[in-house]
Amino acid sequence: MASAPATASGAHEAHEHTHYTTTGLDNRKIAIWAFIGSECMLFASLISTYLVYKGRSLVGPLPHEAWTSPAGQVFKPILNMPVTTASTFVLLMSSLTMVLALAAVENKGKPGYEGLLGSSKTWLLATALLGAAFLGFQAYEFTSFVHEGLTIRTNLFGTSFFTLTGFHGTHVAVGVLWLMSLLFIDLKRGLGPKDAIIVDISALYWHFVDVVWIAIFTLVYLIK
Amino acid sequence: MATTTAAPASAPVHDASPGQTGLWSWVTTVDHKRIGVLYLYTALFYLLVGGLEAALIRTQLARPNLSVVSAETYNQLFTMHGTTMVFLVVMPLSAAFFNYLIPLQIGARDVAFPRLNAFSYWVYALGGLFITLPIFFGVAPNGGWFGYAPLSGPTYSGGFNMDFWVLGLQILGISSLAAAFNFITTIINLRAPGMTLMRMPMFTWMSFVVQFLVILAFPVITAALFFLQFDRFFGTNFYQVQAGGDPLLWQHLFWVFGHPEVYILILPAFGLVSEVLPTHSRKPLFGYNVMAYSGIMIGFLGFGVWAHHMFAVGMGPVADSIFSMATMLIGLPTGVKIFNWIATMYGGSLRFPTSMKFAIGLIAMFTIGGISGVMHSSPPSNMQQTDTYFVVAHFHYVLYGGAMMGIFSGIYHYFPKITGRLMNETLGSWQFWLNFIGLNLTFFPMHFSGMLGMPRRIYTYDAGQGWDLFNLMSTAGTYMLVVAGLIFAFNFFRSRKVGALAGNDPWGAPTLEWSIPSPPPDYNFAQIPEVTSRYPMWDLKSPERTAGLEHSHADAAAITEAHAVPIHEETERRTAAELGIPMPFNTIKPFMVALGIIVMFSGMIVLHAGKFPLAMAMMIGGGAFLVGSLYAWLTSPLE
Amino acid sequence: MSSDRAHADHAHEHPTWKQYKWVALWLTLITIVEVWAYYIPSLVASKGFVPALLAMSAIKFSIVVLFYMHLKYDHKLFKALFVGPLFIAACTLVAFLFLFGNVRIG
Amino acid sequence: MPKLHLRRFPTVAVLALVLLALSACGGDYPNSTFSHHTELNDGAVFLWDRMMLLGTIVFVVVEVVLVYTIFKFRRREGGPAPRQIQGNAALEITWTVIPALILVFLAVPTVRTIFESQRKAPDGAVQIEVIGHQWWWEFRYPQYGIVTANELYLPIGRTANFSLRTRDVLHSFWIPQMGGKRDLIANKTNYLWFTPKADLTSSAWNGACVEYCGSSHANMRFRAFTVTPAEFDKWVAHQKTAAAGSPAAMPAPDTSTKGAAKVPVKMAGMPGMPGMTATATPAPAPEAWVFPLEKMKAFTLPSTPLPATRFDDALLAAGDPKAGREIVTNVAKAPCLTCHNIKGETQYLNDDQAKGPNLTHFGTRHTFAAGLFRTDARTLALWIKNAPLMKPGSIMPTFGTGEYNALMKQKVTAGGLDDKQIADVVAYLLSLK
Ligand code: HEA
Ligand code: HEA
Ligand code: HEC
Ligand code: CUA
Ligand SMILES: [Cu+2]
Repeated sequence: MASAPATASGAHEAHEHTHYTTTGLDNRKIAIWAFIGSECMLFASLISTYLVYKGRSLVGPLPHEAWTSPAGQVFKPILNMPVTTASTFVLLMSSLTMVLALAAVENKGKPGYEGLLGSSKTWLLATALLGAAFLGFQAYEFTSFVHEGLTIRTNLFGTSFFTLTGFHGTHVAVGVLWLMSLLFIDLKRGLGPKDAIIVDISALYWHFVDVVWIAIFTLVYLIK
Repeated sequence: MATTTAAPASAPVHDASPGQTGLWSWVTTVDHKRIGVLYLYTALFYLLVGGLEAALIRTQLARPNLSVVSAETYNQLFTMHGTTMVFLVVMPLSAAFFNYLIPLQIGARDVAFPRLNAFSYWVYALGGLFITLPIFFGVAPNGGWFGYAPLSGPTYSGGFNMDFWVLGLQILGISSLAAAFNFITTIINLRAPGMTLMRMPMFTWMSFVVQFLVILAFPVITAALFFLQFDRFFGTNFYQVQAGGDPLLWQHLFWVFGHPEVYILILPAFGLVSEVLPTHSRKPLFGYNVMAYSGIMIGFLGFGVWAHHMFAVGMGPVADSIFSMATMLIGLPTGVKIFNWIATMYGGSLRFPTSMKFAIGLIAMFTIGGISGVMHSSPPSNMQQTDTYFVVAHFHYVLYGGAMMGIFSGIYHYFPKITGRLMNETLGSWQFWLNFIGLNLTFFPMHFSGMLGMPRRIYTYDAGQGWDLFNLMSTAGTYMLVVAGLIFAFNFFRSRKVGALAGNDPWGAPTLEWSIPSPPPDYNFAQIPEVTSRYPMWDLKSPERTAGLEHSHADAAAITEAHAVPIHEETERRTAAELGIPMPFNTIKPFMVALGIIVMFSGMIVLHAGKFPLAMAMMIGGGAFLVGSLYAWLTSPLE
Repeated sequence: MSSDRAHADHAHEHPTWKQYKWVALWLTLITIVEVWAYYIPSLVASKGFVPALLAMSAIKFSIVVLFYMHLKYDHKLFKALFVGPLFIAACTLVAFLFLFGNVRIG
Repeated sequence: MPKLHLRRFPTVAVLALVLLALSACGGDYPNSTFSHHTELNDGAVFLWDRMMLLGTIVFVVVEVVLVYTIFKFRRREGGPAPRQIQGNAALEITWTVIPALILVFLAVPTVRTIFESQRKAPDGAVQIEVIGHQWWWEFRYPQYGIVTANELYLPIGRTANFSLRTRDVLHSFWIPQMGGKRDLIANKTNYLWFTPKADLTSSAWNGACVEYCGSSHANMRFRAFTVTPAEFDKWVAHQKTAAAGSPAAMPAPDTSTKGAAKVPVKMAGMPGMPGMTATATPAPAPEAWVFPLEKMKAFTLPSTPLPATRFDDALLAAGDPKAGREIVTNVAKAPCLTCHNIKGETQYLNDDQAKGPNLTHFGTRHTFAAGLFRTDARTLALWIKNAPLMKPGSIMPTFGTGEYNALMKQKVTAGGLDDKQIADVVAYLLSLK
């Protein structure tokens, strides 16, 4: 018992043979929820900062307004709604594929989950790809902003905008890596109901990152 | 590195874990008790450092216009004194108790994530060095322990000093956060059958609240520090006034963290004395439920009062009033605690070993600090107090008279559990009285110097300002505290070798940790005890005391699943292998991950020094090392 | 706590594909409405614009949390672990907006 | 188990506290916050008294019950087993409600005082702009066009309305005896007002910076003079004028009896250099009025130790203000005017750009370098020679040839001033009456 073989199964603290727990819940799931609670405060700080500095930049470019520099250079409002709407949609859909991945793992082999619905590999891959697509949109957004004259140093808007969305993007990137490692395990040995927990916690993380984006999209992009 | 060399010496007198000796075993340990001991030694070492810094501060201030140290050195001293005491002494001392006690108190074999636990410690230990070592090269942080912008920013602190502070606090934050997730999970999920929340020992309760304060407060300072770090390293504008940045943003973010932080410092001490007082009064804790709820209340209210540190910044009358009243409210749950402790003793059969003296000392001294806290909370009056020695008096009464007294109480109380031997009571008594008198002599006069106009954070002051006598008294008191500290150190190390043997339960205490041998075997409980009331050990040894309590059994399924047995004293010492208890493997990986983090952060400093290739090498190398070690960690079996 | 055990173990029924579909649909619809409103100047200028946007994003937020993160069906402990911090975070954010004069009373 | 020492506990504590309280009442406390010199202070002291009363009650109750318990319930051989009490709801409610009531008695006057002290300043106030610099104070009286430093004049009986700003990091403005304290915050203007009460006599007070602001935070002090309205007017009238010896001051009619262009003027009242004489261009009317040095109590006169550097007194005595002016006002010779303004001399900077204190009437200020030193020739000479040596971190450069410049980390060679030149500069600065 003491030397159960390594299972190379991702984020594994507690181990295969289940220990007694008070609530019957998995330790890792409690930890991830506590972590998500903690992340609420992190993003609240970042979002507060962005909002506090809204409208306080001394120079442009600005998110929703055009701006003319003293030298006469004209800057368009910088936010690109069509692109961001697309990336928002992508991220929302990635949440859908994520729940499907979890359902597929949980119900592997059960009736109704034989075909595409039961293919955890497909859904994990889809989620990771959608996440990557979101990052692609963000990379595009960032570079075009830089070309239009907005860097992280330009003004308070640039500083707080890039930091907020950058932190979110970093979370997405970590999530993509996490999903890929799950996919890797799935390809190697297949994920089944007993692995549901490791997919579940990554899903919780993933959805949380999505939820944060829902807030950012409204507070940063939609409200002028 | 005094920590790692000192650490092995603390190996329990009769080691219960065969083969667990030598430096390597300490670097690779994942046993919560050994990690607790590591925390204890490291933090005591830093207490010595912080205390010496304080002694230098006080020496410089003994008389007007002295020049024992230069202005620049003084500024580094008080910054490092505050930072050290808060982040490297009191929090880790609390962590030492969290580690050592929580699993024992709730009847668990270890924490939920033992390796993560080792990781927390190593990040702390290495991060502590990161932030402390610069003082030997005269480049220690010098912006004050709350590093107000823009002084802490690139424009006004160009050198490395504040880099060490910003990065050092980030590192320490990682440690605290990781530990907090671990303990939250542990307390929720690893309680023995029958140990309901409302049966948890009060120390565990207070620790539970503290972990929530940590996970909610630390992200805020993490964000604030990232901003400062970006300003310093990447030229962003968060606190850059020339770009329109608002220095108050830093202040608000810092104190949203900073105020809960002070409860992070005090609640564990409250928990410790809540264990000591009933034990030595032979009476249960008075108003247990209210004690638990008031802890939650303090923690919750603690998030709504931060701006009382900013009454002088001109927030306007509405904000001033709201924060003022919210602050006053905190006096209520805290008062309940004070009164309930006294009521616990009232009608008891009191015995006064050193731990009890310190616990009573906490009640007496914290009250003074609490009252001056309430005095701060009235803005028009606070205008005369803020940034003067009156505030310094307040927070040392709550921190030294509260947190440190509580921790000393805990050390005397739990020393026998940790080492198997009792500390010497005569020396303890000396330490207590010197501490008690010294503390009042040091900090009481500060009320006067403050109200008589002495600002804080000044390295010198002019003669004839009416402060000379008070400062001299404070300095004299500090020397008493130094002597008390030395007595403590002597007692501590001596008792480890020659102290009287303690046995399982030297004090007649009520909670689970006293049912197992001292020091406990690595598996803690050979058999998980089933808990049927709040005071299991009294159930066993003096049932008349718990007769009035509600007793009930855990459900059968839980008992079977946990292989739990009725509460009993364990005296036999066998190895985990003999008992067939799976133990986590020792591993170096958490240490390696911590090391990777430190190397990465050091790379930032090198970057600031302009050595770009080296910096990149360190950051990429450290990062790769971190990721590799983490991968190895996650893919290797726990036990 | 022990009484929660039985229920916690495996009993929680997760939402199903049908619900997942609906949630996704709603998320899409609300997003479309939000972006549409963004392009109508008269709506943007109206008093109700900001509150409406906030309400809509709150709905999106909630349905993801309740269904996709299956908080609705999960152990109540998780609700507490999430809602408590979220509450404090939200209060802090609002307090900041007042303190920095982004929002004024009256 | 050792003997119990608890008997000492109350005695020692009480004794210590009483002794302290006594010592605090006896002495002379020039920066006490318990004065009643302004309405602002009345409010604070009222609240303080209230808190002191309530706090003392709470303190005494807690400590008395605690000490009683400790003595009463000590374990005795063969004593009865304690009764096992788990709690008592009525009691616990009581000791929540009573403190709550106590807090009401504190909260109500608190809120009232907050709103009172933060309302708009009454009309007719003297407007004073306070601008914090690392590590000195700039004071401006916009109504009178005065810019000065480190010494503040406040008319008795008239509200002083301060607007507070900073040029660099945060500082905090505080005159303990006048009450209140307000931070100086970048990108924000703060306000504070109070009225020195009419019963005050003309007197001097200490003020300080109370927000940590870097190396010389401890050295960022200032003086405040409360003066009668008549004295204030005289002071204002004089401070408005251009600097002595400046082209702007020149055309003024010569009112001296001898009719000569230059007369030796006794440098009255300059401590440290009794009887030193200097030539100065006769200042135009009005007559200078400054707070008399004799009236400054000891606690307002700095006794900051000076560096060991020696300076030749004879040289100082021979200092020539005219030669000094040549040096100071000629940026080719010394860069003084690239940081300092002297009204009437060529101006290189507007007031908002000047990095150093305005020196127009420097000679009328009793202290300099933010209240760190008394204005006397020897100290001033050392200052010009090597200011950062006397005030850690000071931005005022090192000028003495051969002196070690801590900022540049090298000795001053080119562009430095020799002792003779410094003596002239000092004579000039002191002549700026
Ligand atoms: C252990 C740490 C700790 C604790 C527990 C507290 C507790 C409290 N603190 Fe303190 N505080 C600090 C650590 C702590 N503080 C530090 C470090 C600083 C300075 C930071 C810096 O600037 O460097 C500070 C500064 C500080 C300030 C800002 C001062 C300033 O800079 O101007 C204020 C203002 O309101 C304040 C208030 C309070 C209050 C109201 C409490 C309350 O929680 C106290 C409650 C307790 C009691 C009131 C006593 C017991 C109660 C009774 C016996 C009941 C009856 C009582 C009444 C009816 C009043 N504190
Ligand atoms: C928990 C926190 C804590 C503790 C315990 C202390 C303890 C002490 N503090 Fe500290 N202090 C702070 C937190 C703390 N302080 C903070 C946050 C600040 C603000 C900093 C800032 O403004 O930025 C501050 C500032 C501060 C100042 C103001 C400086 C200034 O404004 O210019 C002064 C001045 O007297 C002071 C003095 C002391 C003294 C004399 C002690 C004494 O009580 C110390 C006594 C301890 C010892 C002498 C050590 C004894 C040794 C041992 C016990 C060894 C044991 C070792 C082994 C077994 C290995 N402190
Ligand atoms: C780089 C800018 C700079 C230059 C050049 C400079 N000073 Fe200064 N000076 C300062 C600053 C800043 C202070 C305030 C220092 C302090 O109190 O910390 C100061 C203070 C003084 C004071 C004291 C004023 C007071 O009221 O406290 C005098 C006198 C003085 N300077 C004279 C001179 C003379 C004479 C020269 C030229 C030889 C000179 N300064 C050149 C910046 C400068
Ligand atoms: Cu200016 Cu302190
Ligand atoms: Cu606080």
